[in-house]
Amino acid sequence: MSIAEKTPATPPAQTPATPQAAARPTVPRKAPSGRTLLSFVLPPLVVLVIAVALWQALISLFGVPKFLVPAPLDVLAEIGPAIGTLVEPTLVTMGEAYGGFLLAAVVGFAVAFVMARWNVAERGLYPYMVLLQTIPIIAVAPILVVWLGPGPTTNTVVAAMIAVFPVTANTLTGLKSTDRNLVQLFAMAGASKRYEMSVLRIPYALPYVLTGLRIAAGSSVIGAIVGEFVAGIGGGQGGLGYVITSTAQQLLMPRLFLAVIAASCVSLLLFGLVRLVEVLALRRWHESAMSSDD
Amino acid sequence: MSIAEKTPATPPAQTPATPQAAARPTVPRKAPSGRTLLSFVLPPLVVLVIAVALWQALISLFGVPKFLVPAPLDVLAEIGPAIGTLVEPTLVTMGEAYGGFLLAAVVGFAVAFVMARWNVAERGLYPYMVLLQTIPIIAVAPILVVWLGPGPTTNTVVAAMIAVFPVTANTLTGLKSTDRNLVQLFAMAGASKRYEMSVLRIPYALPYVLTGLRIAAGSSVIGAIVGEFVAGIGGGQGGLGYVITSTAQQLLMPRLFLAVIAASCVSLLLFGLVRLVEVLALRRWHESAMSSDD
Amino acid sequence: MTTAVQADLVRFAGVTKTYSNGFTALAPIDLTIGPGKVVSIVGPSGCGKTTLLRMAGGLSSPTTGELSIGSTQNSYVFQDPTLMAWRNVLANTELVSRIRKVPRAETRRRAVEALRLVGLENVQKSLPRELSGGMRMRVSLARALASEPDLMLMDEPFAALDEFTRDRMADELIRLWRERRFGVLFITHSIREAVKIAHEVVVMASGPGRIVEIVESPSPPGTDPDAARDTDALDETVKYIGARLAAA
Amino acid sequence: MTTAVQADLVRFAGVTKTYSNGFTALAPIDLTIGPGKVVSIVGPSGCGKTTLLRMAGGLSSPTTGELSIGSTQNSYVFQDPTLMAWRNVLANTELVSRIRKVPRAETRRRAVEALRLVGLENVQKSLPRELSGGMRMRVSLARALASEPDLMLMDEPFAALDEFTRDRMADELIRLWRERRFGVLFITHSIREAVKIAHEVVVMASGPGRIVEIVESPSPPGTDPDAARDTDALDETVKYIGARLAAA
Amino acid sequence: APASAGAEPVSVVLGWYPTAESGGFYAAEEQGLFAQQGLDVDIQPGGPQVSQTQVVASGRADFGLSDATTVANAKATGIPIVAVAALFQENPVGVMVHADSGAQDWKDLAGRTWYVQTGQLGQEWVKRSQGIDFTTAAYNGSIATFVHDDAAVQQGWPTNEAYTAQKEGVQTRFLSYASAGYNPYNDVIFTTEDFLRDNPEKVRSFLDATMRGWSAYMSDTALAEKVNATLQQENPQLDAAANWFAWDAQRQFLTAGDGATALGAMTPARWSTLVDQMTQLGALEPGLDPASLFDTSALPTVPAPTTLPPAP
Ligand SMILES: Nc1ncnc2c1ncn2[C@@H]1O[C@H](COP(=O)(O)OP(=O)(O)OP(=O)(O)O)[C@@H](O)[C@H]1O
Ligand SMILES: Nc1ncnc2c1ncn2[C@@H]1O[C@H](COP(=O)(O)OP(=O)(O)OP(=O)(O)O)[C@@H](O)[C@H]1O
Ligand SMILES: Cc1ncc(C[n+]2csc(CCO)c2C)c(N)n1
Ligand SMILES: [Mg+2]
Ligand SMILES: [Mg+2]
Repeated sequence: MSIAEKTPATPPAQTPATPQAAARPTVPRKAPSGRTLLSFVLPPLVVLVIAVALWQALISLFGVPKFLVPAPLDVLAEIGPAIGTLVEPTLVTMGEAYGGFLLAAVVGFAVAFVMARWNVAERGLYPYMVLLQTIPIIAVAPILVVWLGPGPTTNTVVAAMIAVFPVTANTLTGLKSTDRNLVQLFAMAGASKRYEMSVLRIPYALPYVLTGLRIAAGSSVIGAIVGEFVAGIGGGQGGLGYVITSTAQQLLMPRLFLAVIAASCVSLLLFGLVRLVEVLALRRWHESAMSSDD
Repeated sequence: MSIAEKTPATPPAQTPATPQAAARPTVPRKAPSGRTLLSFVLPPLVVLVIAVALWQALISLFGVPKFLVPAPLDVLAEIGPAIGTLVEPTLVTMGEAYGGFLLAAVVGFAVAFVMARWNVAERGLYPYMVLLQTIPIIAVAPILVVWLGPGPTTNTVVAAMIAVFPVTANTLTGLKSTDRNLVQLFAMAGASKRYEMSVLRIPYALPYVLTGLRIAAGSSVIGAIVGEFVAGIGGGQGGLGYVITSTAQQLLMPRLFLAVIAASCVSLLLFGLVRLVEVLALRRWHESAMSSDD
Repeated sequence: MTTAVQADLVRFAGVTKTYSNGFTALAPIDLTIGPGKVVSIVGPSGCGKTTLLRMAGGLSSPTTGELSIGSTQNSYVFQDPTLMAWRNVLANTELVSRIRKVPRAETRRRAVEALRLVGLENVQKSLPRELSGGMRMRVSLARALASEPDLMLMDEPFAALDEFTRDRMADELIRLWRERRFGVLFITHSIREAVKIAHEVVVMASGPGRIVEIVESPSPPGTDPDAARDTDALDETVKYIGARLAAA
Repeated sequence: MTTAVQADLVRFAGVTKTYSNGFTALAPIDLTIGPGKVVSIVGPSGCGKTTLLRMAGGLSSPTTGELSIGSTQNSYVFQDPTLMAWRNVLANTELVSRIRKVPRAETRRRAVEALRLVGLENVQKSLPRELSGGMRMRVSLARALASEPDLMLMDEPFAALDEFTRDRMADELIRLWRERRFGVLFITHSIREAVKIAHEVVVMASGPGRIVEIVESPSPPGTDPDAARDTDALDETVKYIGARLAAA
Repeated sequence: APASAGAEPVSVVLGWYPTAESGGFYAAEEQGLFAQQGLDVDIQPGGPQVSQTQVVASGRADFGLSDATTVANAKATGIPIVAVAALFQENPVGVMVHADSGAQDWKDLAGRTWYVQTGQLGQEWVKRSQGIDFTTAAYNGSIATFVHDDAAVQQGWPTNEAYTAQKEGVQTRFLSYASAGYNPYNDVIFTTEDFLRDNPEKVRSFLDATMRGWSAYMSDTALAEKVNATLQQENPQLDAAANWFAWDAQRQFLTAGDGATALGAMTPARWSTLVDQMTQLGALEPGLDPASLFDTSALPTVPAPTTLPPAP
């Protein structure tokens, strides 16, 4: 049986694949999958340990002065004395950040909605959303303080201002990426724009919205802290922003670092909540959140 | 011909549709489409005019004091005297912001790439990216100043720090949303992970990346200004952050507003460039950038 | 009571379509779908069938020519399933009735009935990604059937189905048509199916996309409900259309 | 020179598949694809054909049972076109050869040849969204043909094509097979096509997905190159398989 | 605040978080001096970015604390506020250098990097009056860079930045702007013109209680201990030792010059000088009337304490 051979680059089909090498008997039953809790907790912990070790090593090796970067052990040792003064500020910042986050989520979503709904609104408003994002808080802080008074309300608004654009930008991209045939199907069935939005475009945009919220989770915390710089409330009511300013001024670095760590925890918690919603809402249908086998 | 009628809710198919009402003769030739330059320039201009008119009206009606919000006309009148002193700071801030933007784009992309490529990296690193986003600049400013000195280099880094997370978050979502069948096709053909990334996942993620860059465009400008607040140098080299702080201190509100407007222009320009890339890169294949008819 | 003269559902008069990349997908098309008429379209891949169907459904506008659409309630079965990934089978099927504010109970009844017709009554709660390709296409079909339109536009609705299911679906379609007499514009690659199902078969050719002939079916759906319709005439028409297609 | 005993390309031994939602798509499957064998699969929509094909291609792993894959270079034609939306037709077709680092000129030659086979030599520069559904599917087909695999896995590759194109594609596939003798596992809804093309036809049924019979084709592709293959035996086998399917 | 029935509410926004530099207000509160005057005083802390002039001008607070240049700037911009008392008679603000950096005098600071608050005039004055040049960089509230960089010039108060540097083991030399001839009152108490016109008695009683509070805070260590404990409570991150240091160090500035006979005193000469200097520096348009910037009509005469005991 003579067969025309014209496949030089790839091994011709006739070449026997050595069964030992190529045969790939698969595991009869799925091994416990990688989705265990440990596989989620371990990597960040490992990174943490490595980072802390590196941090200590760099300080020891290069003699980084303690007034610039405190040693991990100093920070650890500060926990005891500082914890009492950090709980209240952390709670205050948390309240402002989460409030700002919610506000940013609602407003950011609403603005994106309006822009997706009316093309003119998009063209008219988008530049000003970018602009809003660029306005330095210091320029509007006095206005806010005068209107809303110093304190949590102002800080919540500042947090929202900083966090709103990522939500808008991502939501808008999502709303506009919706499958065109589905959109036409809705139109043909006589769906109102409102119905099309709520039943089709919004669910479709959900993965995008959630990415925006991830970003907003961190932004709102930094926004709350920036607000606290501005609002000028001392003491526990001043939140972590107050603690950071005050400790920075006094070069109380271990305590400053603790305050920063507290701020990070506030944002990680919020971030974790967003992730949870993401996993719950998307895992059944969206690529980015689905398990790998099917 | 007797026909079983069992369609109560919708008008039965036999009902003649009145031709006058329902016939929809379409335009023989496409009218010049909505994509003219005017339709892009007009809406924001209209919004601008309305906003400025509202601004003036509110000030006149409620007697908003000028030390809080200057009247549009005052700002306009300030252009002449101020313009000479604003050009250099604007260019300085622009340099820092755009440098920071590029840095954030490159680093943010690279980090997302690594996280998409190695699952462990994502789990290990993502929390710290969130954390990085939450660190108040004031807490790291002294460290940066000691390392890099006060001025543009530090401010560029600050801009990048603030702008990096949106790029990472969006790119990662994009890289992970890639059509699973295409991924499997690449794997089956024996594509290296590197090849799969560059030829498949990255192009697929492009719309997401670009949304991230949109956000980063504004963030990097605000980052540069924040850098100038805390780690800048004085005088013209101090950028818009310097102008904003010193005019705020002197309560020169019209000039402060001009500086803010200059900052907005810096970010709008960058934003426009991102949009341009977006339109050029996506319009031929991605829903969010395609024209509506076909 | 005088019977009103029913308006045509769709009328193409010299309609052409050139896409924005400059490609002319359709040379002038003249075609009329009368009320309650079943018209099928056959033609080689890429000849412009989908383009024509989209225009009939108002999803795309002609480049030149006159297109009048007289139907008020269209259903469209896309060439791809086009389902909402986050909604289950039942919700996807109920979509159109929900949009049209049909009462809840009636909506449910129609959807369940349509799913039964396409043989998917057991997967009402499944999400699209949990279905096979053919099942997804059948959900899309059920969605159209449940919507009780006066014009049904179908783009190769049975292509992903096995021969038996396919024949059953075609029979169901005809049975429904007998009940409701909606208009149908139906793209298929099976010439036999095209002839069996329709009053008229539109035979298309490409280069540029055009109608080469409109063939009357020897066994239109209204005529002889339960008689065997696989007559010699049908065979002959199938052969004739095959030859027309091969020649073009 | 002694001929090496060629390893089987794929061997299923008691393989089952239960999806993560608990649905058992395949009851124990036993099936072997020998080297150079053309095996087609027919069965009702949703019976597990795609599930089986994906496992044969290593795209999905069995829940229980033994699956050995002996082939080294697989090509897979998905039930949907699965193209890169941002790459033109030519680039999509060249994909696999590019990945495998076939020299540029050879890559191009194979892609152009494959596009010619599927009748798309004129749209090399078009993007997928500018193509009709059937054209997209043909690009997917061309991509597989251009990759010169030792096992070709095809999931209803011709479903979106008109009858003539479909027959021509099937003939081209057989012609290529004669040249290269790769293994083929081929899902189709056309029983006649299944029988004409293959050495063996796997007849499946659902509830749960299983193989009810493996039927030898009376006209396997290797035997009689140019003789008319539409024999009575073929008709009979088609009828037999039809009956088997109807009974299951 | 133990608000007695019928007490009139009054609010004051501080220049910074509660520290020794605002101890007098808390002392007046502690001793019930405000209540005696029929006032219920709400003390609002300031912060790094709080704009006291805007807060007061818009009616969010009745009194504010800021330095004298801010009042001049505000007035020039048309904000109707007026200074009613000055706390620090001699402006403590200046710059510090590492003691071992070889710098003795202003001239030696030429060419170095000065970490100063953006928009302040002290550095501008030194530049002009000493004829030297240097680059400035933003002071962001942390002196870490200064501690690290032996050549750096750091703006600050001898009451706190100097203390922090010393705590970090850096011996510093402090050069006050006052010694270079730039000596605006720092932390003046101001209110709106309307408020002063409509409530002269309220202003007087507020200032009376405030000044007596300051006097007691400086001289009565037992009271100071109580007040500092309150400050600590209001401002928990405040370092107690640092606060005592500031308590001690600031008194010479509060009681300097006219302050000896009348705490809070202001003179037309000092305000004229400031207006002249600001005009020279281009921070003011020529023509601002110095007399419009302050009003001592409601300032009672409360002398500085005669003895200033050491910190306990
Ligand atoms: N990811 C999944 N999760 C759960 N169930 C699934 C999944 N994919 C497929 N199924 C189910 O498995 C069965 C077999 O699906 P498969 O796609 O293999 O069918 P098929 O024979 O290819 O059908 P068709 O001819 O319609 O393509 C179907 O009943 C389907 O509902
Ligand atoms: N959006 C588009 N832009 C440019 N050209 C297009 C577009 N859509 C379709 N075409 C071209 O128009 C022609 C007709 O396409 P159409 O989808 O109508 O074909 P079809 O008859 O439905 O084919 P099939 O049977 O393969 O689905 C094709 O040649 C295709 O390349
Ligand atoms: C009475 C008094 N007012 C202000 C400050 C704070 N301070 C000193 S330097 C500086 C600039 C950095 O933000 C600031 C705000 C203080 N310590 N004491
Ligand atoms: Mg089509
Ligand atoms: Mg399938």
